[in-house]
Amino acid sequence: MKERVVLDVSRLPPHGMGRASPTWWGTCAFMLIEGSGFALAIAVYFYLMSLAPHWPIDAPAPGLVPGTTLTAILLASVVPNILLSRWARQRDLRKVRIGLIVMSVFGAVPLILRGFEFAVLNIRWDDNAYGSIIWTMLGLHTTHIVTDLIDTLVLTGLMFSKHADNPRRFGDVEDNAMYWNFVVVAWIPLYACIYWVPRL
Amino acid sequence: MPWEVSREFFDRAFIAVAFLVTLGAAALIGEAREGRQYRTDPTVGAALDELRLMPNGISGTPPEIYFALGKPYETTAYDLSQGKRLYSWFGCGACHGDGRGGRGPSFLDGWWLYGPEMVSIAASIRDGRPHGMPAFRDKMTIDEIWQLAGYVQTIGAYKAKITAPSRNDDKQTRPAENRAPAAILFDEGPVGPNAVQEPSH
Amino acid sequence: MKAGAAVVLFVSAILIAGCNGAQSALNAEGAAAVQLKHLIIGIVVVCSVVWALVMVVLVLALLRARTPRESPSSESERRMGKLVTAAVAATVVIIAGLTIASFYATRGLGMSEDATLAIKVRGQQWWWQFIYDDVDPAKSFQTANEMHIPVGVDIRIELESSDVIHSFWVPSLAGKRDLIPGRQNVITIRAERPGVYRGQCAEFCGLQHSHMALFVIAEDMAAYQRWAAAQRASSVSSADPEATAGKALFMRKPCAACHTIRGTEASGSTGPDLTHVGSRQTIAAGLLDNTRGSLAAWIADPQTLKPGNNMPMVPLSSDELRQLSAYMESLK
Amino acid sequence: MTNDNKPAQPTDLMFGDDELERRLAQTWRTPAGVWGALTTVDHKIIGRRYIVTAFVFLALGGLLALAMRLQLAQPEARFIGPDRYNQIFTMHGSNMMFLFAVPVMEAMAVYLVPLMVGTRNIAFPRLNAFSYWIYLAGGLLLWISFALDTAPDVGWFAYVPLSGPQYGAGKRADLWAQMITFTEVAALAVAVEIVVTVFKQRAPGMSLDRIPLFVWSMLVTAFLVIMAMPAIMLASSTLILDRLVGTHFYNPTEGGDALLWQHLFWFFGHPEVYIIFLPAVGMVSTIIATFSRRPVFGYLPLVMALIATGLLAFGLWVHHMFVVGLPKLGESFFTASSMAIAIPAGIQIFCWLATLWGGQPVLKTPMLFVLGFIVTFVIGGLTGVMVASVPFDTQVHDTYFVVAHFHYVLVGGAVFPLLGAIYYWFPKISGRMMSETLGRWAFALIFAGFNLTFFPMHILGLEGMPRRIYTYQPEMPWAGMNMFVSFSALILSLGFLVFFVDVIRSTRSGQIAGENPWGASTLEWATSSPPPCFNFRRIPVVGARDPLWSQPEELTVAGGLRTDRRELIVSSVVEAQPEASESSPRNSIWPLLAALATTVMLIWSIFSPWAVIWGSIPIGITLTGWFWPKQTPEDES
Repeated sequence: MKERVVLDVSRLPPHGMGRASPTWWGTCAFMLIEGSGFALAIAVYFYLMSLAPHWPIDAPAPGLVPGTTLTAILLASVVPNILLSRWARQRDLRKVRIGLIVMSVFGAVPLILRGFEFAVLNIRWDDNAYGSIIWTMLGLHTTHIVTDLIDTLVLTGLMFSKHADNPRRFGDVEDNAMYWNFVVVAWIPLYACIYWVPRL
Repeated sequence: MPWEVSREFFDRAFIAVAFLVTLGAAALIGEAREGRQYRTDPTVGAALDELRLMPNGISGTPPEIYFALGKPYETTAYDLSQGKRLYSWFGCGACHGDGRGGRGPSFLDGWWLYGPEMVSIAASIRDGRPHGMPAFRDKMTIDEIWQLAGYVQTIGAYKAKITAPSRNDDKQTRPAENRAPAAILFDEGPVGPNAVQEPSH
Repeated sequence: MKAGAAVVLFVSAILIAGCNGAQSALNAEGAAAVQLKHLIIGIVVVCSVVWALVMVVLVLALLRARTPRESPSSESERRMGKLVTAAVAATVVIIAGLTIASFYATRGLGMSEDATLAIKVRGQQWWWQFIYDDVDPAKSFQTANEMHIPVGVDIRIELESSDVIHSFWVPSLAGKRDLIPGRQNVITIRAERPGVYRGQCAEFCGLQHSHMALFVIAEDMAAYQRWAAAQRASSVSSADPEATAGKALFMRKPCAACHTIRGTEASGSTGPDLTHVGSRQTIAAGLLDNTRGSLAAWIADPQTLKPGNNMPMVPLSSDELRQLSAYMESLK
Repeated sequence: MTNDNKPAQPTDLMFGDDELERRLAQTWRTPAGVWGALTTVDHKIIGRRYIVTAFVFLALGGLLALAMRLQLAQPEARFIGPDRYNQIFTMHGSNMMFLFAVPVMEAMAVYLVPLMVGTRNIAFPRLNAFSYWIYLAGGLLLWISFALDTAPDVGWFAYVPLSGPQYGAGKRADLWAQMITFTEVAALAVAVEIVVTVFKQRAPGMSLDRIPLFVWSMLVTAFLVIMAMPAIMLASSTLILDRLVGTHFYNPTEGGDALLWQHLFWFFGHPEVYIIFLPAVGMVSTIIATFSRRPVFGYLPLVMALIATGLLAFGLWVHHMFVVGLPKLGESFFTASSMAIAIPAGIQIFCWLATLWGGQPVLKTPMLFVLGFIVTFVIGGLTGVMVASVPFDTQVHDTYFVVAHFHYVLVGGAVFPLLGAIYYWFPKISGRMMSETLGRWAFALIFAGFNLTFFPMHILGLEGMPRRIYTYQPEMPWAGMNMFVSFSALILSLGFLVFFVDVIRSTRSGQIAGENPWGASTLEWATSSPPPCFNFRRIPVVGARDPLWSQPEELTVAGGLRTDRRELIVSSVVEAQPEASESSPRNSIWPLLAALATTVMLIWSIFSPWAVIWGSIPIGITLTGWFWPKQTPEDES
């Protein structure tokens, strides 16, 4: 077919940032998928609760200390996370490197606390349905912390490598930061369900 | 581009990998495969009844037919799960509880009064044992006895067979057979009484 | 047009099917089933008309005369727009109508509170256990795969399952309802006319889902009372020597470990209660007619007749078979 | 942000057409040989693969159906025993839903959507490759298990407790559940790609109201996949947990519930139907417009109907549970919503009829299948209205009436349009036409065979024949009709045979198709058939809803994309204004390696929970390798 050039795109930036980047939209889509997953897990939790004569089933409510500490840390981590995202937008490599190291720590500490969380649930996954669902919720969220931690570590490595100074890397850092915010936000309702609903 | 240099190598590598993966999957599934025999031919049944025990009734050799069949009663998921149903249908729990014993000995403490071999267990069920183990000769058919024996042996196994039954839809009292309860409970020390061992004839 | 013919076939088939016998939603003999039949025919007719109209429009759209290369003019588009809107409006009206109709039908099928008789149905792989409980436990009895009910009164059916999900369905009497482990469902059935109504498990329940039939025998109150009285009684041991030998055999062999025969030491609970097995029309959940021959065949080799069911093949000589089946038959 | 050394780089403005094609081919090509085949990320190659694989599974599933018909032809037949029969109908259902219907629709999108929106490759091409390998692995898993006589035997919706730890002996149910995970991962990946491709990679000027209807339908479908599939993944994972590590989700005596499974399954299972049907709606709208020689009537209502269907799809899962004994009020609500879904369906049918009415219908094979679709799908829709009524459903639920109903919806509603779509797009995909003669034969046989096979099942159902029975007794009045159905099934399969013969024949010796053999209006017809690896020499600029009709003789295009790296235009979501000239990844082996690692982990985890930990390490490694920068021009910015 005969072609007529009516538009010159040669002056467009060679890489879309933020909402102009497909990766950003891809990350959102995956957060939507996992968000639905979390929502369904919570729905299952309340469904089982609605069937049970008393809740929690044959167990004291989980111990508050590790879970609450972890929640506090996760919330606190949002601050450096947002800063990191801003630095990435400004392409400030030095600050971004620092920020990534900080975020790696903020990713690793919750994992340690998570171990203690499982310890004070006061019930095993195979004791009854209540145990099964809270172990599953906690496990589900743990996998998200792990994946994002690994992502952060890889990015940190990248930022200290020769590939560092490239807008794409900074874009990846922004997306990773956005995903971490999702991990934190997703935790809040889970925390409420696991630790406070049994105390109602 | 580097890969073009050694295309044949990659081609061979690919074929090999694809082959191995498929094979691996087949092997894994084959492992889990369970032949299902619903009907035991009368002659086979008769042959299965030929237990040869040591004079003291402890251990012995199963009939050849048992090996000819490929030891189904201790390997196939279907027979093991049937065994589990028989365990509750014939009230074994009344004395042996969930396997940890009660009036009767435990299957989970690593201590087999008459040895852990299928043939001894089958003999115990079929002919009964001193100190209150009744004979089920007239209550079950021989293939049922083998199925039950296979299951009983599985409860006490320290390494779970992948064909071992999962939990039942009732109260959870101990981990199910596919999680090697014996191994888990062993750490908690033996449970239930160990009757004195003595020859049955 | 093939499907057009098919619809005619469909509607006519419904009217024909109405006449033929066992286990059909269109052979309604129960209060609920009759209502449902009317609803079904009503909806089917409405839908067939809708379908026919759509087909007419389709054919016209294809065949209508066209001025060659007439281009879609704006006013013809507007006319079509109006028509489409009208059609959608019509759809909404029809849908609303059908919804309301089915609401009323559901209301009509409500639980009746004043049921004369309550029967507990337990689904088992792969047979039906019917428990007629009575305040006086001595008067309680149970039967298998065959339920007798008095005609013209509401019967409360309590549905429970002891293994997997089954579904209780006697189309001639009422719609189906599931039996779910850990739950109890209740439906009310009411037979308007005496008769034998066949039902079948309607939820896939494993190997022998296909052979899990039941029979509801509706008879007038007097006959029902007689039947119930007979069922309450313990088993009668007949004088026939063969049957007597069979009885001894039954107690000696594995049979007694799974089956109960009230009045004997046989008290197993895994298999159906056989106290009055001789009085039933079929055996093995509707698999075979209850004759001495089929009893012998069933006992001789249940795994060939109904592969995977829970009754083992007990090795028996032909004499023993004859005696056992004689005994079974004698348990009227 | 402007880039000053930009003019230094070669762009498509610098070359004549031939030189440009040579350079683009150099940049975008997939090398020959197995290595090329394993590393390609070309959406056309992967889409073609996906389609072919899905049709292979269709053929296999069809053979299973014939086996069942053979067994059911006579009462108490002994051709297949209950154990094998249960495996066969479970395989048939799972295979058709998870390995054929959903993948084939997404596969058509993988091939067509990038062409229809005028871009050079799908978004996240490597994820696309990964998705195919995972899907293939899941299919192999299921069929190998069937070959080994250890296939799932619990029905395609695997109700607990039958599929649960106590009654589902062996690994059969676990294999089913894990096959689900495979196919859902694949489906979710494609859904994400489609959403992003449609949102961000549309040709300049293709604003939301100019998107082709097929693309719209796939967009809605992709969102349905994203919202619905997590439910089934949660369900199958909890089932495996119950069976493997003794959780109690479905154990009533420990606070679990058997109905929880049904809620989770159908919360996915009902949208599933629309995940299969909506793409068909898009196909019909496309084909009917082309062969009526006019734009489809009521573009906006059709788009609205798509979206409305998508939303309603989540409000009616309970109509699969009308006989489990739920509160009356709930049942009434779900009756209403299930009935309401008929309204958008009605809008679609009426708009298509209007298009035919106002157009110049040309009865080529694709159009025949569309007409067949209208005839059968309306029946399926109306029987759907019937089963949406609770009281009606209590008589027909789990009977052959329902079997007939969903085959009318799925085969009549989705497979007919799909076959039409194959006849329609085959010239684009292969560069050759399919035979009109064989096409008409295939249509006649399939249409007749289908209706003769499935229509009588309505009556069988009303006469009380339950589904999923491996045999029935001679005294039941079903034998004659079953025999008739079994014979009709032969006609139907003969029709499919003709279709497959036609496809194979035409790929070799079909007559050469030009760029646009049907005189269609959408962008995929603006490039050669089959399209080059770079899809379009220059990215089209769209000024109308039917670009090739509004300006038939010349194509307005955008210039200035680089030729030395894989580059495409990223545009804004609503107006499709160019935002960036983004790069698109090169071929890579990592997706295959990642898929293999994932496969090992998923299969291993049927046998041991520790697989989830140890098996994840290789996955992590392969993913790192996947995303680690390779210093190619694609990495520049």
